[in-house]
Amino acid sequence: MGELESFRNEVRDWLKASVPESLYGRPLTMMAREEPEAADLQADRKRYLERMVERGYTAPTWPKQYGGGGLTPPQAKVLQEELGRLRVPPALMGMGLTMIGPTLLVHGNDEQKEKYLPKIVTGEHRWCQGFSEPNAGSDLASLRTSAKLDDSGERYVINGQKIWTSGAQYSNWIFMLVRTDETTKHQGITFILLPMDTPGIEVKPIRLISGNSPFCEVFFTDVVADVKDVVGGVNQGWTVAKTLLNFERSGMGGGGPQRRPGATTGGGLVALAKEAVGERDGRIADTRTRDRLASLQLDELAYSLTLKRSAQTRKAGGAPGPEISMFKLYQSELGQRRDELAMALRGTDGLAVDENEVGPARAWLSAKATTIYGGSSEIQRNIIAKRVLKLPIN
Amino acid sequence: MGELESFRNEVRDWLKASVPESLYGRPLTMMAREEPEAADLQADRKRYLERMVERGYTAPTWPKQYGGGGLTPPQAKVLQEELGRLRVPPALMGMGLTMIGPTLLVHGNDEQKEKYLPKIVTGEHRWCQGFSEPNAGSDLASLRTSAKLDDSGERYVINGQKIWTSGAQYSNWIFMLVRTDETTKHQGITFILLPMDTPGIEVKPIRLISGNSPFCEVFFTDVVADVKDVVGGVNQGWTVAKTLLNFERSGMGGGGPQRRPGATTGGGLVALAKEAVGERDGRIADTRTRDRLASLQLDELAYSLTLKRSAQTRKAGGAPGPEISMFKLYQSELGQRRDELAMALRGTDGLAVDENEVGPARAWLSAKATTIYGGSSEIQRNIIAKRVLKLPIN
Amino acid sequence: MALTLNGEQQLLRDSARNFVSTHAPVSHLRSLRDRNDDRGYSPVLWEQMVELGWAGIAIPESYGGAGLGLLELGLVMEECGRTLAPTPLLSTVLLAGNAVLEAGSEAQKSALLPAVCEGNKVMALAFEERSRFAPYQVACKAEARGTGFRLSGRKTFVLDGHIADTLVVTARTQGEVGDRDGISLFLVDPKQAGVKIERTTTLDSRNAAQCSFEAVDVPGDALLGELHQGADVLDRVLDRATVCLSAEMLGLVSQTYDVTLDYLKTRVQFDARIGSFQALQHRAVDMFCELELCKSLVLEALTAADEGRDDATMLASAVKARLTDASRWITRQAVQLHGGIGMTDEHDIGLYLKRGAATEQTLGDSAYHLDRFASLRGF
Amino acid sequence: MALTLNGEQQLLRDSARNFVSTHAPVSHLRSLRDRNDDRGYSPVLWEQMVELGWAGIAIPESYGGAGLGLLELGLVMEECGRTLAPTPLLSTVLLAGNAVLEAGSEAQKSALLPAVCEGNKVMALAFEERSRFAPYQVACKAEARGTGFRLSGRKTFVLDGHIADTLVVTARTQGEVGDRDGISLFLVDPKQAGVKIERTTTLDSRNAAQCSFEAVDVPGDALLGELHQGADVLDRVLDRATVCLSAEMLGLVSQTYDVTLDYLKTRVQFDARIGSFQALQHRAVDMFCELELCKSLVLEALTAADEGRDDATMLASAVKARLTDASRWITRQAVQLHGGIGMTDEHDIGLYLKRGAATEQTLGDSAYHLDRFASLRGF
Repeated sequence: MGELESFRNEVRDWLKASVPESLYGRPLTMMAREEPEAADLQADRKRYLERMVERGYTAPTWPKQYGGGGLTPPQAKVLQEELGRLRVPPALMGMGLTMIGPTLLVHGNDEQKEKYLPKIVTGEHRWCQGFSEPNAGSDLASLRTSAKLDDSGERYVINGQKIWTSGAQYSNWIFMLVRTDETTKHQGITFILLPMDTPGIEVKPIRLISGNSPFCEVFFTDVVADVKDVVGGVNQGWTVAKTLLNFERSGMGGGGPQRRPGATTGGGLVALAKEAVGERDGRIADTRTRDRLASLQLDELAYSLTLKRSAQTRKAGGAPGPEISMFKLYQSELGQRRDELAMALRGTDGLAVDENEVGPARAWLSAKATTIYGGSSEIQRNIIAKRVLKLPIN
Repeated sequence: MGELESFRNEVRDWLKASVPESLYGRPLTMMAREEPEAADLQADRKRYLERMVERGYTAPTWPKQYGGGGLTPPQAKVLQEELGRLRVPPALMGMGLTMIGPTLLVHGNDEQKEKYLPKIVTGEHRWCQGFSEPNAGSDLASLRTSAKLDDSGERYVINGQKIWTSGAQYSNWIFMLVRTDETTKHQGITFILLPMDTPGIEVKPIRLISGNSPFCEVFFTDVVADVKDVVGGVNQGWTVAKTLLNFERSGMGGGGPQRRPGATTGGGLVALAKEAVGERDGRIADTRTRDRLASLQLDELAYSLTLKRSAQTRKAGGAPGPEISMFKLYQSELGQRRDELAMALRGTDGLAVDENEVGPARAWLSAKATTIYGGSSEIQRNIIAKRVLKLPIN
Repeated sequence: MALTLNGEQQLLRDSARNFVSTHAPVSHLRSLRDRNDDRGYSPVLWEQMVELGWAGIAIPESYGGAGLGLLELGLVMEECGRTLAPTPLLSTVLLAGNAVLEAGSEAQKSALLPAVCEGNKVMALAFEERSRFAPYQVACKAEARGTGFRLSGRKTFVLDGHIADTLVVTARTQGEVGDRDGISLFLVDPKQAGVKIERTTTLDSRNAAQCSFEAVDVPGDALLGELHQGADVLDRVLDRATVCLSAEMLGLVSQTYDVTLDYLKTRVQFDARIGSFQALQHRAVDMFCELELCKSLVLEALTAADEGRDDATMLASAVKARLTDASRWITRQAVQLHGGIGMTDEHDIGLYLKRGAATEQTLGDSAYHLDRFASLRGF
Repeated sequence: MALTLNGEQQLLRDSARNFVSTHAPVSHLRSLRDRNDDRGYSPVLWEQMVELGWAGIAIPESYGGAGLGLLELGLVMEECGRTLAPTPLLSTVLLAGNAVLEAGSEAQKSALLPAVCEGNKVMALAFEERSRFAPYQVACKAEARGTGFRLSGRKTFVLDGHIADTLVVTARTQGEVGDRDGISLFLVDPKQAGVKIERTTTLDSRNAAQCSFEAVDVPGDALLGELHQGADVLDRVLDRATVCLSAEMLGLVSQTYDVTLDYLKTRVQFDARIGSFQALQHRAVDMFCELELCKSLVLEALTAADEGRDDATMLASAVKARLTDASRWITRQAVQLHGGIGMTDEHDIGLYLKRGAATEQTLGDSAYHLDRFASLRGF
């Protein structure tokens, strides 16, 4: 038996012993509407998290010294597969694990890694992202929220406004970009961390067209931050941000088709189509619908093979490069096509909305954001044109 | 009876008496390959032309003093309809009637109008267009062919090269754009006329991917032109050219679906589709093909209605405005779609080529030029963005 | 076959535009939505529209209307589309009202149409039973019973059904589900025993009801038009309603485009107005061209319907297929081009997206109409 | 299920690329065309390719081949696609040769395959009778006659048919036109009485023949594989040929893209390289992404065929549908982006457009394969 196989057996046994059975087959609840859960289920979730944390399995590939699992990428994949087999939700999710943690591993100093990573792993710190501003969307580097060093030279005073801060209302820490030099654009940006309970921070949820409010505006009035919490050096924030954005896009595009509440999955579409237009000889009765679905499935197949090929080609351990833009672009547009098709197949039934549930109409509306946030499709195309195709700049 | 109706009767009688019956139902031969015609048919064509010229009907709306018919636009339409009823080809075609003539009526001085228009009307002058150059295609105004005034101040000496000169090998006059000021771009261009037999002009046909050679390169070496043949003033050529280009585009987009040799017409496509994929209950058996054809026909319907609406809305007598770009754009792309569909429906049969005939494959290849010449689709979109939508310039 | 408006028509359109932009701007729809308004439109505003003559534009003068054409009604619908102004024009006038006008006896017409013109009656046409438009798929039955009929069955997506004073219901009196023959139309009082109406809210903040009929007895004179021949009426009514709905969609899509073009001209990113970026310019141009084509088709389809031309049905399907595709493309593009702000409920563009999505499905989607267009063109 | 090449495969690809770019660049095709070459490929060059082992790459060592996989042959095809190098690989190896390998008796295989590997034999598969790919639509008949068969019928689009030394012909021995059952394969000598072969030139300057068989008597051992069961062979052969043709198309489309990207980086208009215009940049990006997807599908389909996986057939249709659409889009875009110069015969891009168009129709267009893909996925 190979090493990996014995690791698999070990993990399998451990999971069986450690994951409360009540969590088997539980769907994700992140991003879905908050609904009260039974107290015993909550307790089981907590127990599950504690056990995963003990073994470093909430951040399986991070070094053990920061509370990670110290697993190799193939081992981490085994862990993920075994969790998938039990159909249990991840014990912990969020931007700490997927974005700021990996970025600190690249750009953080030892002190920062020691201070922050272990608290991400346990879920104590819940992070949100302060990047976009009302006039700095696609053109992120035009951001204006200012950080001025006070007389002591040890503190920044921050003033300004952020927008599209995902989950700000549930977070206790924020990583953000601030302007520390007004005389230059990209070279005047600094990446800094601070607690959300710092005086002067005000959070206001934004209601979206879907009716949900996953994003917030965050206002900063004379907010004081510690210079020790600058990551990657003063005026070096753009470099740090680019690393982080690639981790973000890789999360958006790298994970294969994502489950969104209310969205119709691939197999569900076939059933929906057969129901909507009928069957003939076991096939969708109408060529038009069949073609639309086939062309979507073909795209999904080609996309997932390309993800796989890219993973095999990419050098192990490296941060994702600009080609990740292609995945972000493709995955978001595929998802929207799937939702459009699902809406079309549901006909007038799909138009009904119910205040209390996340139906297909809401899922369709929510998905419209996927080609905008994390760098719009237009921005991704610009990035690929410039950095991958090396096309000239005007 | 209205005036127009009595005019119609008069025209109908006159045409019946004047058009040789041998020409009834004759297709266009312009643009098709030259094949020798019987001598008596040639004589009939000549007779027909002479009679049309006598009444000014080769240029129906031009003033009588220049050999035109002096007709109002509604009368000209009646003439066209009556010619259409007999299915006789136009007595005369070409850039003289459609492009340089109308342009001279706007920008020419009296002397020029008197000298050139009557010879266009009779067909004595056959014009070609010297606009594009190898490095001035979409960016026409970057042209380099130079015209320098000689010491007498009465002659220009022209040096340079033109390309994509349609029918240069059959023309005896050329209207062209030359650079008379190197220090500025659009303001340094002059519009000038000269005979093709002027010493120093060399014509070289260009073989296209379709195998045809409708275009030429034209080389100019110390070619002498008369300053009197400048149209619209020295360094004013860009203004004149814009007028002319709109007449050109209006010819490309304004005339409804154009017949091209070898191309499959609308009705032909339905028959082709029924043959290719079979019929069921009198309909094209396959929904996919039906949809493609229906969507093409719907576009053609919407396009022709829009042409009609535009004609009704446009003020009488005015030169066409930038909205004509839309028609050029749409017509060329529609035509290509039709050809692509025809190719697809013909399957492997459509791939065969025969040296001696203009089959569908050649027609398909020829049509690829329509979205390039006369300002590519990209240029038309730029024009609409700027002049119609008034979008900002970078 | 003019594709331009005459002076009176221009005047009507300008006055409609003026009225809706003053009295029924998008904020009007928004306030109805936010207070969960049960009717889905404002009776006060509707009264004013009725005073302007909108309810009776295309109804003959003998029944209290203005006796004008569908073109005029279409112009009003287009303007309502521009501000998403909710009215019962589609349900009451174009669907149920036209069914009465097309098929009704003198008595039925006299009883109902003047009330429609005066804005005193809301009507609804209950004809759909499936989630995809299929007007002959009628399983709802009407059995002769004495001098009257007994109705049983279910209807779905009945626009304004929950507030209708009178329903026009399609029911099968003969043949099988799917047959064109054997459908009949009945006038039904929704307050009658056995009628159950359940409102659903649609994502465009309008209403469509689920109706069920359990052994509902109606008198013989509730029959609207000839027995078994209801499909003829239905076809004419649906064609006309489809063309006017397309006119509304034209208004919606035009406004979406205008707002987006304006945003492209003002929003600054990368130190430039984003409308100077060529990729966005070309997209805007393609939308502009598409809208020009849509305008021509809407005018032609309205005119053909008014002139009773042979190609009116073909044009009805052509225009609905086209506007549906245009709406799908342009409203989605508009949200994308607005970026983050377009995703917020605060911005109007999302309301256009939602109303667009609803109209795309209403009275047949583009696949249905493109297929019908092909069929009417002989392939 | 690796989607990357191992060292040997990379070496093979590099050597193929090197060979075709040196010995069979586009100018080679051009010169064959301009002198109306009857064979459509250069025997001298083919001999060199044979020496490199290309003819026998995927043929077992026991018949003189290298015993490698379809992946290796696909890599060679891809490189040939890059320079439009004409070879009889498709006709002789992938179609007719594979039919012999799949279905032949030991005697048939020993008689034919070594000659194929040595480049001494051109073969062609005569199986199409319609202008649209439909391999079961076989009307051509073979009637038992004594110990042999008598063939009558017509075939179309027989690639390299006019120069084939041996034809593999599908004929109906049972059932009706369109039936999958009842098709048999026969080896036919084209010089035999009753066989008429007429060359047609295709727009990509290659050849496809019309063949007719008038009472052609063949002996019993001309039967290739089992009687009536030819469709099984045909399916496997066509799937494998389709995947390799798709690999060739990938080479063609990749080169088209490379040339176009290069043009965008060098052509100056409006005082800027045209590749700096955003609308063209975004189009180039979309082409780049599409090609990445195509590459993955080609590798996967070749691998699946080599591994004899269950999804190999589904992937064959997936890859042909995809490459056909990619070719249609990218070659058309390439001509458009080249502007006037792209319309001239002097520029190579037109040759890519033409070869693209031919491959799009060969072995089934995207409509055919998309439908088959759906069917194999259970809808």
